Amino acid sequence: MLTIPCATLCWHIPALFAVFNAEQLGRIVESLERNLLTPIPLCFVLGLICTQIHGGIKIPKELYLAIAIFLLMSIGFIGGHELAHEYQEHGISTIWKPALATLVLGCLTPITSYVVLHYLGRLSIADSAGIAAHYGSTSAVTYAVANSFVEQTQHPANSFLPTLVTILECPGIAIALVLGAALSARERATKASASGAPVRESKLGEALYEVMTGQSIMLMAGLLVIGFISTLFMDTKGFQPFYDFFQSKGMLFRGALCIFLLEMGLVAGERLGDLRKVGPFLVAFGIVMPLIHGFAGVYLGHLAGLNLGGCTVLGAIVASASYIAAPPAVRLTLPEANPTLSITAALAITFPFNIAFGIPIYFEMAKWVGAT
Amino acid sequence: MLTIPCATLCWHIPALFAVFNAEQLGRIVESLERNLLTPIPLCFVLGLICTQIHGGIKIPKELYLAIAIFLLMSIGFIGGHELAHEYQEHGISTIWKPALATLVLGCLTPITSYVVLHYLGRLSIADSAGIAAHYGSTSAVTYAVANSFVEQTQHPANSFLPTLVTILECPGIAIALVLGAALSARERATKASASGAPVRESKLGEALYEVMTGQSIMLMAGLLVIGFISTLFMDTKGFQPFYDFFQSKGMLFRGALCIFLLEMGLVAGERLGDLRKVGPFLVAFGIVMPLIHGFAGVYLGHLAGLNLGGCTVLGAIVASASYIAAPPAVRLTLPEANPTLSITAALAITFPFNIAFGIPIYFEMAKWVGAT
Amino acid sequence: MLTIPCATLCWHIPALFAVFNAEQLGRIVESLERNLLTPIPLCFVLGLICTQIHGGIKIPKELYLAIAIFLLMSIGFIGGHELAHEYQEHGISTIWKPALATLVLGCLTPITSYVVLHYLGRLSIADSAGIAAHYGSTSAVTYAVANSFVEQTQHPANSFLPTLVTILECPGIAIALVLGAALSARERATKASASGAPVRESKLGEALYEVMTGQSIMLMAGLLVIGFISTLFMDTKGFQPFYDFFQSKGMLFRGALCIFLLEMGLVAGERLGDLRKVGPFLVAFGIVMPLIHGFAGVYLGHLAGLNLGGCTVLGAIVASASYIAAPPAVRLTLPEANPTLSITAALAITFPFNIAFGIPIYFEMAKWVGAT
Amino acid sequence: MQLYPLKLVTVVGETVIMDDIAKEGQQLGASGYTLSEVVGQGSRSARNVIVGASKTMKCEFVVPMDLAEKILKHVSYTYFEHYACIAWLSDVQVVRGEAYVAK
Amino acid sequence: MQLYPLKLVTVVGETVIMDDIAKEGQQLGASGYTLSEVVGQGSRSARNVIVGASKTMKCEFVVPMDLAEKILKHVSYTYFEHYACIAWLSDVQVVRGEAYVAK
Amino acid sequence: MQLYPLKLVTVVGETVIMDDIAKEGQQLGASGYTLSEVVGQGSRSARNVIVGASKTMKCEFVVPMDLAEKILKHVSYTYFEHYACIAWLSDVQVVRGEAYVAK
Ligand SMILES: Nc1ncnc2c1ncn2[C@@H]1O[C@H](COP(=O)(O)O)[C@@H](O)[C@H]1O
Ligand SMILES: Nc1ncnc2c1ncn2[C@@H]1O[C@H](COP(=O)(O)O)[C@@H](O)[C@H]1O
Ligand SMILES: Nc1ncnc2c1ncn2[C@@H]1O[C@H](COP(=O)(O)O)[C@@H](O)[C@H]1O
Ligand code: NA
Ligand code: NA
Ligand code: NA
Repeated sequence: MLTIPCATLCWHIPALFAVFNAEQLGRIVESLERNLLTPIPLCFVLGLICTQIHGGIKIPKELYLAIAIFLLMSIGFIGGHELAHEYQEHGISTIWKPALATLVLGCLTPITSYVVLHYLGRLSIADSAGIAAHYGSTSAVTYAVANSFVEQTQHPANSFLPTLVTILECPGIAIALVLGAALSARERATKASASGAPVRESKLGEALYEVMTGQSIMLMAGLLVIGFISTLFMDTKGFQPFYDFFQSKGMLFRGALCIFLLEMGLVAGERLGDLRKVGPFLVAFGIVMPLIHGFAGVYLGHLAGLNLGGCTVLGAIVASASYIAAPPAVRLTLPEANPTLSITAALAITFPFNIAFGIPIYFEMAKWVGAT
Repeated sequence: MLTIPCATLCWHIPALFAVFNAEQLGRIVESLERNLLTPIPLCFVLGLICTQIHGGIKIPKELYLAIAIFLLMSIGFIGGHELAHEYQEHGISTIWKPALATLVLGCLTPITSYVVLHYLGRLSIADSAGIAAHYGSTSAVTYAVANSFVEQTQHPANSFLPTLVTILECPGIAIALVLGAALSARERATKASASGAPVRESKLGEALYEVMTGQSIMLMAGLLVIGFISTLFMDTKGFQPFYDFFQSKGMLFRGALCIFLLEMGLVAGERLGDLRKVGPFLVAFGIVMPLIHGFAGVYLGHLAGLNLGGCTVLGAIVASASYIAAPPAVRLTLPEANPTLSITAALAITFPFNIAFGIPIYFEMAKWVGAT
Repeated sequence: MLTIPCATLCWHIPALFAVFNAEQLGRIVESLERNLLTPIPLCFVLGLICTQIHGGIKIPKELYLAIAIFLLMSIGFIGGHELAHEYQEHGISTIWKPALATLVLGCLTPITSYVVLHYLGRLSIADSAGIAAHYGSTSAVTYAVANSFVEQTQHPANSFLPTLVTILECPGIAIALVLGAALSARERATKASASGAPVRESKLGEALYEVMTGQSIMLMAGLLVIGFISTLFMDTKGFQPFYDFFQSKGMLFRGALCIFLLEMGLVAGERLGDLRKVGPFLVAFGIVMPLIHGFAGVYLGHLAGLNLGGCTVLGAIVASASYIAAPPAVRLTLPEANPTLSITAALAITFPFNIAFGIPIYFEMAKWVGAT
Repeated sequence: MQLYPLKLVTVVGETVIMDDIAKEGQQLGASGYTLSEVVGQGSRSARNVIVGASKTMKCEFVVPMDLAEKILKHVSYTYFEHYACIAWLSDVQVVRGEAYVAK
Repeated sequence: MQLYPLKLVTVVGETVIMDDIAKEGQQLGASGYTLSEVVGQGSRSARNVIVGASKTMKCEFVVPMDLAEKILKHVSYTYFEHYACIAWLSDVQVVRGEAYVAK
Repeated sequence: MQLYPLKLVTVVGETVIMDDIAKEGQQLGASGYTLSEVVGQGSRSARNVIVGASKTMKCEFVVPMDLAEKILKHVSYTYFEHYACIAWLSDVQVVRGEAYVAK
């Protein structure tokens, strides 16, 4: 069942770009304009500009963390709420296919990333695995921005998309870390024997556990369950204030997203100087890989029955790279990997690319594969 | 006037449990379900689970403090607003009795706690007085959760309940600390003479003053006055945005409460390991004492004319134990007292018990004593 | 063009106070009452009281910073939004005159302040220039409170006032610092030659750049542009949640302002003890200078065509003194200046004076010069 | 560069007592103090943790030897028995150190 | 005032390893540790910065000489190659210092 | 365990100058620095407090003796007169200390 879509996928990619050159480019540009000239990406741009002119905007770390917590809780809670409605209406019949597709994508993307980085880009085992861990996972903020985008185009995504974000968070990191640890075992074994310190060996298990019980997963999955249960057991009136607080179309979510993207712009801007250090291959990787992963997400999403908005958002989250859960896990398990490479690629290339150009492109891809 | 209700109270307690065994247990269970399966207690449970599986949720201290400030201001402001309405309609005729009842309860509960702990539980003077200071005061978050509960059951509490929270905050701590300091004077005198350091002697006054001008009291009482004055002097339209910001049924208050209870769950969860250290007596104390104090609150509240919701909430706040104002005051004045005992009892036993089971039980108690 | 209004201005000042003594005092008192008995100034008073009784309210620094960021973003965003409407309707015809008037005021007020401080008050060059930098700039929170005031009196200010706040932020600091650096050049030159350290010399440029790209300017001007662009390019429905989040009449802005003023009260209260240190001249300066600057703002605003609310708010922001952007800039460039003087004047005298008495007075002044 | 030999007294302990220690150090004659927030674990700290506030703080005094002894004595007599804390002394060479010797 | 000569081991490094270092120090025999958040720059730190968390931490141990050596050896072997960190030793005089010597 | 004797320079002062001090220390030759937020009081600090920002910071440099003197001299000439600050020196034994000696 899986080989066929994969084959079709490979067949589609060149066609995709051919078609894009001709007809849809105009629509993409228009879509870009509508996407870019809204407060969320503009706040990101403000952050970028601020770092370039050495301006004084400083978002306290605690505000950044507070907003991250709110966004994750919000995504989970509303996800659980919508899932409860979906479940009450359709059981799991509409959900299991997209969930499976997401799991498959979560397992494939770290491997495609690793292969491209190690064999095409000639990066070391540790660096390749480290970067693959970032691209195998996902970025909740990219989800939030993509979701805002499709809502603004009047094509809201299927209600259970937050569930898919949760599914996509872990497997990619886990697979890439295990891969990296296994492949670099010899190197590390020799070094460990020289220094007589077997301590580091044991940190893979620890790090995997930490990823799976990390803040992102715990908050999203936890609030998903809470949202699900309280939707089933509470009356609408009692539920309303919680819904108003967490809802993703509401002022709090959108406003918090503005401040968060301002900070992301500041952080990404500080990384822009590292672009020269990482070299042209990684820059290209940070743009082309998301397009390929994004198309895979859109395509499998369509096969699994997602609507136009759903395909777009799935494309965006598959295309996105983690910059919260992955870095410390990689740092602990693959200390030889240079964190500048992975964080610059994820944060200073792929994240802004997705926010500005990727999401409208996945939207057009989704239309093009026939999602409605 | 006071001896009669006290006597009746004692007479009622066994009857209470007898009746509960038979008929109302079903209603309590139902009520529990309706209470427990809502986001606020579920967030507490998520925090507990997170600590047990060593998950990665971390609420920055500053977010926790910010929410605490907001909740206290909110309780005070809306309290002052409602008090102004009550005052305009009825003068102080409806308020003075509940206020007096609360004051009486604030003075009695530290003493009952001390007696039970020292004579029944055979704890040292310092430990007994330290724990009594916690149980003599109250927990503003328990108030907020109880208030949400009665609003969800369509039995909102009397409008001046926040005033009662403010009244209940201080006396219990003050009485317990003075008691503890006086009773342990000999022990402390001998020690002080040996070391030649009379410094600590003077800290009781300091600590009492700090309790009375502490953050909780200042914010609640201060905003109560502000809410009162601005209700009297502002037109409705100008007042509206402030009301919307602070109102306890609104999304901000409820949402903030979710995040706060998540953190409380994390803190209580870290304390669960100490349950073994504190021993079975203190665990039983942390459950039974609130039931007794809660019933006293419900009963006196009913005598003082509170409605069904009001009796429930008064029961809950009398039953609750302070874990914000009391700990540092006790630590400074009774340094021999082991803080693990008091904080574990207040935070890991009584607080979750009240949130999950206590509040619905006080609600049934309130119905049973005839509140409407 | 400028000499005439200046002359008229000087002519008006004595007349102003003469008239105030007779007729309008009653209206000012009434206006004061309506202004003072609202949550925003009352929260400031609560903060003051708390410091005087050594109460325990502590606003975490990060909450304070988070609110400051939100307020600045909000002022900018709504300013940009309103500016876009104004621009669509009238082009720049209604805006250029008030903008020019504001720029003129921004250049004059540091000079008047310096002259009064150095020649009348006999303060040192450095101290005079340092304080002048504070009074030449503006306080965004005073703007927010003044704006709330005129909205509550049903005389909302012209929509482009936030743009004027942005214009007023920098020039005053820059002019005062350059003045101070130039005038104290000889003193500093001799000292520098003695110690052989030319390092400090170069910090003027740095400090000026830091003021012009400081947090206040970047956030206000940045969000102004973002608000402007997104108003032009987004449909109303998509824009709504951002508007709701940032809008200055909304609950978030008003509520955040309450907490901010509470903290301002705490900070100002801690400074009250310094009032004796700064001496009677500076106390008088901190009250009279704002009245003069405020009248200049009201008057020029009226000449430039602002409405009643607009004149009041322009008066208030010209009268206000910076206590965020100015202090570090002055500290770096004029280290001989005693920061206690400038901060006490700006924060413990002028800020509370404006909040409590100044704003209603500027409102009456605006009526009196004929603004409608 | 003229340097002046003095002592650095460092006290790490529960937050609840650290403000008092800083003030008492000044009362004993220290010209100033430097406080910072830390997180720590020791033999007693687990028992003494308090919720809702930073758990532990560090307080440093730059003082002459006799004053250092006085501060350490005071801290150890007053707080060591019931509060989680640790205190130590080290040698430092202070710039313009005369200013930090009690008048 | 009876003071006990011990060593103060200070390690400054990337946040991601500092919790482990603190725990490993205790496992090696330290009676406690004191952690604090710092910000730093060094020869490698620019390369190793991680987003979204405090970048650097400082960890201090008050221990006897032999244990100090053990901790420094462990830290230097395990972390110096791949992580940004620096470690040093200094002499301190500790109040009631016997308590901090491993049993 | 090979340890290298170096100096630890500690400067505590108003936040507004501490970033500059850290950078100037590096320019003079220090291989790195460690900054932390503290709260303090001294003879002048009350006068010099600035609102809205952390009031005081501590900056530490691990450097050889000659560089330590240079940094202290620079800091004392440039900042001691007008800014609230204190600076001192202590002896440390640094792991792989060669790395921190200016090339
Ligand atoms: N051996 C040690 N090394 C460094 N810090 C310590 C040590 N022992 C205790 N501390 C610190 O002192 C505080 C109180 O310690 P204790 O009184 O042993 O519980 C702890 O929280 C630590 O921050
Ligand atoms: N010479 C130094 N003086 C003080 N702190 C240093 C020094 N070198 C490095 N550090 C600290 O150690 C951390 C790691 O240094 P490095 O391994 O050199 O990148 C830095 O972030 C600094 O906090
Ligand atoms: N004797 C001292 N011991 C420890 N820290 C001090 C001492 N004197 C001053 N400081 C610190 O240095 C800063 C500036 O001190 P000063 O220049 O004396 O106002 C203060 O805020 C303290 O953090
Ligand atoms: Na991905
Ligand atoms: Na109680
Ligand atoms: Na001004």
